[in-house]
Amino acid sequence: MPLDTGDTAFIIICTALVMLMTPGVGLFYGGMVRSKNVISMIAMAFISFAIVSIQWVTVGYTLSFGSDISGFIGGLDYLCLTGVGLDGDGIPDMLFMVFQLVFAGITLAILTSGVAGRIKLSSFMVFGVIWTTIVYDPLAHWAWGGGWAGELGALDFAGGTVVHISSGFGALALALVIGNRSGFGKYSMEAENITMTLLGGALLWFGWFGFNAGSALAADGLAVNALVVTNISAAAGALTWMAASWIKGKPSSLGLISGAVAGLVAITPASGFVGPMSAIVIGGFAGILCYSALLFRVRKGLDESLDAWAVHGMGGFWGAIATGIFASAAVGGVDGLIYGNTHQFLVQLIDASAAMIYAFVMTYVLATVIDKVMGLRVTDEEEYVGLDISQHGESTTA
Amino acid sequence: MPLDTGDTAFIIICTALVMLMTPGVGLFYGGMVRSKNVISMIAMAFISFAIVSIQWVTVGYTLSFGSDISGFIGGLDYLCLTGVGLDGDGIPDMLFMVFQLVFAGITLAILTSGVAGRIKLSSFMVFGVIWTTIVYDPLAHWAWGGGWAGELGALDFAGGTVVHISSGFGALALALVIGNRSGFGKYSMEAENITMTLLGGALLWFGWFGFNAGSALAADGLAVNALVVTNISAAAGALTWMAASWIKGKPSSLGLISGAVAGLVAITPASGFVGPMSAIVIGGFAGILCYSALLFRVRKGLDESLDAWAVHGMGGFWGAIATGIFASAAVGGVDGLIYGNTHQFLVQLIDASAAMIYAFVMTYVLATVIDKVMGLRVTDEEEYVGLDISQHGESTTA
Amino acid sequence: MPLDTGDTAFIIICTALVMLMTPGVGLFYGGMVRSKNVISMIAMAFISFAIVSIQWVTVGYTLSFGSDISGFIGGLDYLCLTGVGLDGDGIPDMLFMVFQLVFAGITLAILTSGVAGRIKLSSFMVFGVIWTTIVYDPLAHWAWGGGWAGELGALDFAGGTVVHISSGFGALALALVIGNRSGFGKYSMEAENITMTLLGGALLWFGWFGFNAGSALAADGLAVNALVVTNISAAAGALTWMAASWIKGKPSSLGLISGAVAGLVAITPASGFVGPMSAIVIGGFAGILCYSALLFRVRKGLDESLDAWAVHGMGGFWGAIATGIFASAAVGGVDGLIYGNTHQFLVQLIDASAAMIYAFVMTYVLATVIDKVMGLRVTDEEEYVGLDISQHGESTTA
Amino acid sequence: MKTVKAVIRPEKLEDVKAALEEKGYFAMTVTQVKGRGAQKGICLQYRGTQIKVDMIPKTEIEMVVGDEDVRPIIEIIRTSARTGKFGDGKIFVSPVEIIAAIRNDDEIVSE
Amino acid sequence: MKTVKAVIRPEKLEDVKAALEEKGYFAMTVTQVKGRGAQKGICLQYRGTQIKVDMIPKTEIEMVVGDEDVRPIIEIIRTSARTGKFGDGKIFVSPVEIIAAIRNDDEIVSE
Amino acid sequence: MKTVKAVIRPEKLEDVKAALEEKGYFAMTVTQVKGRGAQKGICLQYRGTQIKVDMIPKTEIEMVVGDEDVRPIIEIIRTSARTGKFGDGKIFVSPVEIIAAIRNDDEIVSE
Ligand SMILES: Nc1ncnc2c1ncn2[C@@H]1O[C@H](COP(=O)(O)OP(=O)(O)O)[C@@H](O)[C@H]1O
Ligand SMILES: Nc1ncnc2c1ncn2[C@@H]1O[C@H](COP(=O)(O)OP(=O)(O)O)[C@@H](O)[C@H]1O
Ligand SMILES: Nc1ncnc2c1ncn2[C@@H]1O[C@H](COP(=O)(O)OP(=O)(O)O)[C@@H](O)[C@H]1O
Repeated sequence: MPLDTGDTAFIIICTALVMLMTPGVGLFYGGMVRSKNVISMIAMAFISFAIVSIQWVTVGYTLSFGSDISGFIGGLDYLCLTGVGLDGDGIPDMLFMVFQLVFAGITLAILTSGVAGRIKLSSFMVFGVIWTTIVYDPLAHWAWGGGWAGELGALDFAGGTVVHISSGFGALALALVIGNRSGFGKYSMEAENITMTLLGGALLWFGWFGFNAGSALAADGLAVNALVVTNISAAAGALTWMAASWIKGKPSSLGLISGAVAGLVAITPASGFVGPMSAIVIGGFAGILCYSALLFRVRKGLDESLDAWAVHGMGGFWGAIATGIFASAAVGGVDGLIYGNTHQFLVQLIDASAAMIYAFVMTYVLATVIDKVMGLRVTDEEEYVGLDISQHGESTTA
Repeated sequence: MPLDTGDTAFIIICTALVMLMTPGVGLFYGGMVRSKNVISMIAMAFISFAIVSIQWVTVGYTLSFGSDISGFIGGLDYLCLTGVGLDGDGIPDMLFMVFQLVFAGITLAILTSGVAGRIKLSSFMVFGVIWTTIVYDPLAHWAWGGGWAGELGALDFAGGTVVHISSGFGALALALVIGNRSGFGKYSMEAENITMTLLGGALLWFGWFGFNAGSALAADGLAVNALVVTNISAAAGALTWMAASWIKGKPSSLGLISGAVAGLVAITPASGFVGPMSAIVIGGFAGILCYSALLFRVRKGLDESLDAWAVHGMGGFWGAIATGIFASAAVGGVDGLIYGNTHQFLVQLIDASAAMIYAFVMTYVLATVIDKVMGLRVTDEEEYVGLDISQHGESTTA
Repeated sequence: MPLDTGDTAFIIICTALVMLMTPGVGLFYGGMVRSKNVISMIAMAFISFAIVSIQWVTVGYTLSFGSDISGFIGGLDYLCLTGVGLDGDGIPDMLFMVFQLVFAGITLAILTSGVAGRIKLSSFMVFGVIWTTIVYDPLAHWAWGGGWAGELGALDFAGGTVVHISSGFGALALALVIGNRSGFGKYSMEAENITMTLLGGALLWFGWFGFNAGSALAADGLAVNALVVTNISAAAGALTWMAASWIKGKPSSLGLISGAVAGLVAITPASGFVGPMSAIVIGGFAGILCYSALLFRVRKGLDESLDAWAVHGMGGFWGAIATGIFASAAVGGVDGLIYGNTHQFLVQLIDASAAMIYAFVMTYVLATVIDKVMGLRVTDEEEYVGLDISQHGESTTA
Repeated sequence: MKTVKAVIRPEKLEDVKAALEEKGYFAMTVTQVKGRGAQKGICLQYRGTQIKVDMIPKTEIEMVVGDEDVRPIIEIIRTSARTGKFGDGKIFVSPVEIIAAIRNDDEIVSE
Repeated sequence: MKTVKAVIRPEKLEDVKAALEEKGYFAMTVTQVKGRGAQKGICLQYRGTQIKVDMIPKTEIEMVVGDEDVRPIIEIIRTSARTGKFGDGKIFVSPVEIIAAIRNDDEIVSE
Repeated sequence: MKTVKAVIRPEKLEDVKAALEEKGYFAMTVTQVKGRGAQKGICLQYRGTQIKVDMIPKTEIEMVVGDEDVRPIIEIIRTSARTGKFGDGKIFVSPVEIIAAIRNDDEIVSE
């Protein structure tokens, strides 16, 4: 198949949409911290994207998509993009490369949830480069690069395991290593700029269309299916989280937007495999599940500050399982549990669990090592004045 | 005609662009209320989008585009999207469905102008579901789904009547039923976050390219025409509103951006039918007309708070008429009044008037019923502390 | 070649992306001024876009792309878009027109850097119309409309000279004519809304994909190359500027985002001619060069307030030269200095210098004339209360 | 000299300013604050339970004036800021000993 | 009457409010401020050089109360706002001569 | 003890802080306010009509100090905040009776 201008146009624009999600994460997170850390959150999103951009074009892409080594990692065939051409099947190989780049970039940004308001910038940068190399790249290889999970038949349309389980459980591990923010649980750390979070959420919802529909790698019916179920799941998640929080008190806008993100996360692996009505169930349940996970996390006194674990980790896990439940051969060629395919359900369970354990353990070890070597956390004084001033020398209200 | 990747790519991305307009409306409106209601305005935009998303994929689409019943409404053929496929002519049927979904979503968001700072959230949600079902869906059917207006030959390229007249006059009716904000006219209720409104306006202008150009449903010359005239009309509206307000005092940035929106609204029904130079006239006049409508509204002491009526209602009405005046067979195959086609002009007038009356009356009745049944308005105390705290339990400055 | 739906879809969406960059510049700049001038900065971006939109469809396009007159300017063949059709080769001629329009719009917005917080709105509008006509239009003609620079073989893929050198050196000239802000150098004029600048930067990065990739005018391998190198250069610029500022103090987020913009500017002319690894060098060096230019500007006590000169002017100049150095026939058909083509290097030098001198001198003269005729600068009192109140009658904190 | 500090409803600021201006009182400093009075804020009925919203946004006006201006100013503020409902605010008067200009060396020192 | 003004850590506001409320002290006005104490702010070690961060965000509470309430309020604030580290803040007490309601004509004038 | 409250131009804050610091005066609380002086704000000529911009953003500095420090502080602020143009601001001095630390039980009570 020669290049197709429609497909190429589509994936270029989807790449742009997904790129915008990274600052979207920054704004989403930035609005939920105290104002002394808002610049830090947004800057970490940009920094994540910048360092992963360089990592990816040098070593990341080849480790993920180079020729398979033992089902675990890619070879160095594409080191520094050698051999990645401007032609290809349908879309240029180089376009596939950059579309994958923006996924790697946002994953690291999501992870900053676990260290909000207390990580040393320099340590974060070192951590980020290594994490992407030893956690993200293998996971991408497993699922999409010819690794064991893909071979096993695990389905992950747009990154439920690769992006969301990895960053969600990674954030959990990070939070455990770095410890709670000082004063956590003792005094209020409420969101100080909710409208910024809503704006970030809007950019996420928008960009997610590129994330999921673009994962079809062509402007075809499958992409359209992904688009439609993505939107439905987001809407359903927003409404159920809102409803659940309404029962307990007021329907906050933060609940609404968090529910939308939960729905978006959950549909991500499933979006090329399930139909619209299943999406209502997947997203609707995600809203309730992730909200419960959040409440559980708070009850446990664990400061995984911006709930990447509850939303991306648990939402991604549910999405992987849900793909095994609701997949319909009519959409993506594979049936799930409700059509009697228990095998697929088990494969999904294995894949999601493996990703979860790998991401959690590796992140925990890496964070611990970096903490020992260069210190992961700022000093008390620096934390007290906030990372904006202590790490960037800047402040929001001059 | 089989699927075309270029067209499919185009409409997927246009769908994303239009989706972004809904939070765009939220930000646009949110910046114009006092800061105690800003979360409420943005949240209502998201909620509009979420509930319409679910309404549309279950009943809305089929009521609008199911097989025609008496020219008034669609049948239930597509209930829960049964029979809406991933293939189609040029673009998948399912893509047409979701492109129409985002239009329905934003329409309800525009309507919140009339109830800013005083509506009960629960009542709004009930209202929203019913309004979309009994007002929006029939109007969409009339114009695009095989209903009487389309049969009559009424031209509405991208939703002048369906989206703008309906939401503008709907907002007027809502405002009349719910009543003015307490203290309206007595003390200042100035925009408290103009930069947020400007950002929202930017997203609207951006998304409107998808709204109008996408309405060609193909990436062709017609789409390009729509793109070009849309931009011209926005620019012209911005400049004339600004000029008009300059004569009366200072050229405010709110006037500038409102004028741009007025121009965008007015060109919406015309964008597939008129050429670039007509767009200067259409947009330029819209700026002045909508500004005058706003001044009239203020003089009448009517608190249609964020001027959906003045901008979308009057701008949409003008746009429908203007389509009948400036349409050129060279662009969209139909001539208008300036080319001697009085018939088309009259058809436009009938169509716009019917939409206006239908939207106004139905909204008025529906709002009144809901007011009787569950109460439309919050208590005085709730209004005084603001909807952010009273409806969402949140506040912008922690 | 008939119309191609993929290419057409692509350029329509790229046009939308570039459009969004103009308010992006407004937000980027708006966050860096004191809060009394923030509305003014954003409004000037919108106004730039609005007046250029009208200028372009009437005279600008034809002056740039009408049949060549002496290599200097285009003829009036396309006055008011006569003869610009909805068909064309690959993409409709009309689409090429509007894609060029959004470039002209943003260029004027960039220029407002030099007059931040002190220009009279009316004078700016007069200046803007004339500047676009006598500076931008000729430059666009030289490079892309059949003018001498294109004939000479100068390479400017997406507007390094036309957009960035012109606006950067134009801003310098403007700043010299209008003079420093009162109190400049004496008291702090720090950025008062850094998060807004970061948001603006995010929109710029996003839109720049459309700017550079779209300049291929087709959804092909060349567009993909532009996309990839654009992102790499932005990332490299962000990291080097940040590193350089880290050595001198703290790694500010403003440095990070300015570095990204520097990288984006520098790759602009080169993006269709160089490969990914060259992009690391081009962007990386741009970060350091533009940061040094900024420090130099500050040391000289020159209030080119928001560093259009340092970032766009110097970055654009470097990009033009770098194109002559790193161009690779494998990418865009032309070799540069590192492949032994000294000629191309010299051509680039001549072209960039000519654009620089033309833009600087013409802007200087024009600004001086307007200053004499109607006054360029507001009064001291107006400057003191800020342009938001004095020019727009508005304020950010009601 | 005295400083008259009034905590009022934000939406009444324009009225109060206008009323003061009319009687020739221009100089003032205004701050955005939040507050609660003895009524402990506002109670919203919510699903049976009451939700108390304390810390309502208020506007604080401070005017340093001669002793003889205190009474008239209090009356003007009362008239222009009153709605008669809880939350209208309070006026506090305290002593001031020196008023010094910055622009020049003008100074008033009380007795 | 006195005005008791306390500059505290922003994160302690909820605790202080709750503690005051418990003892029946509701009325207060709260302002967001920045400040530095005699310790000249916080010193961050940075690449060998010390960077001084002065102007730390603080919250100011102002309560106008009867003379007899001053001591108990000081104690409550001290207990609820203290961390024992630099930056805990200060309490200032000054005289107030008139408290006038706006809602009605209630007024208390000191001696 | 006294509280010295100065309303200055926001752009002069850094200068004033530096000047005070040099003489050993560190402790202060700073608030963003808006204000107008006896000049009724700034008049902008606009299409024949005059537009009055009152409520110009200002910065308020508050320092509680011993009686003997009042004069020197007034002079330092005057020197460092003066531009000689309208809008430079004012300094107000009022009595303070108690200064109590929160971090520990230190307290100064005036006579
Ligand atoms: N004793 C006080 N000390 C400080 N501030 C007070 C006091 N009493 C009232 N205020 C301020 O005045 C505002 C209005 O008070 P009041 O009219 O008593 O209102 P409410 O209806 O909330 O009781 C409060 O929000 C608070 O900011
Ligand atoms: N003498 C003073 N005058 C005005 N404000 C003061 C004074 N002393 C302390 N403050 C305020 O109290 C806050 C905390 O002061 P303190 O506990 O002394 O803190 P620090 O550790 O910064 O010295 C300061 O930030 C300042 O706002
Ligand atoms: N009598 C006063 N009471 C309260 N605040 C005052 C008084 N006089 C001046 N101010 C404050 O000081 C600021 C500057 O005052 P001034 O130098 O008189 O300025 P202007 O040029 O506006 O008259 C005012 O904006 C106001 O905040």
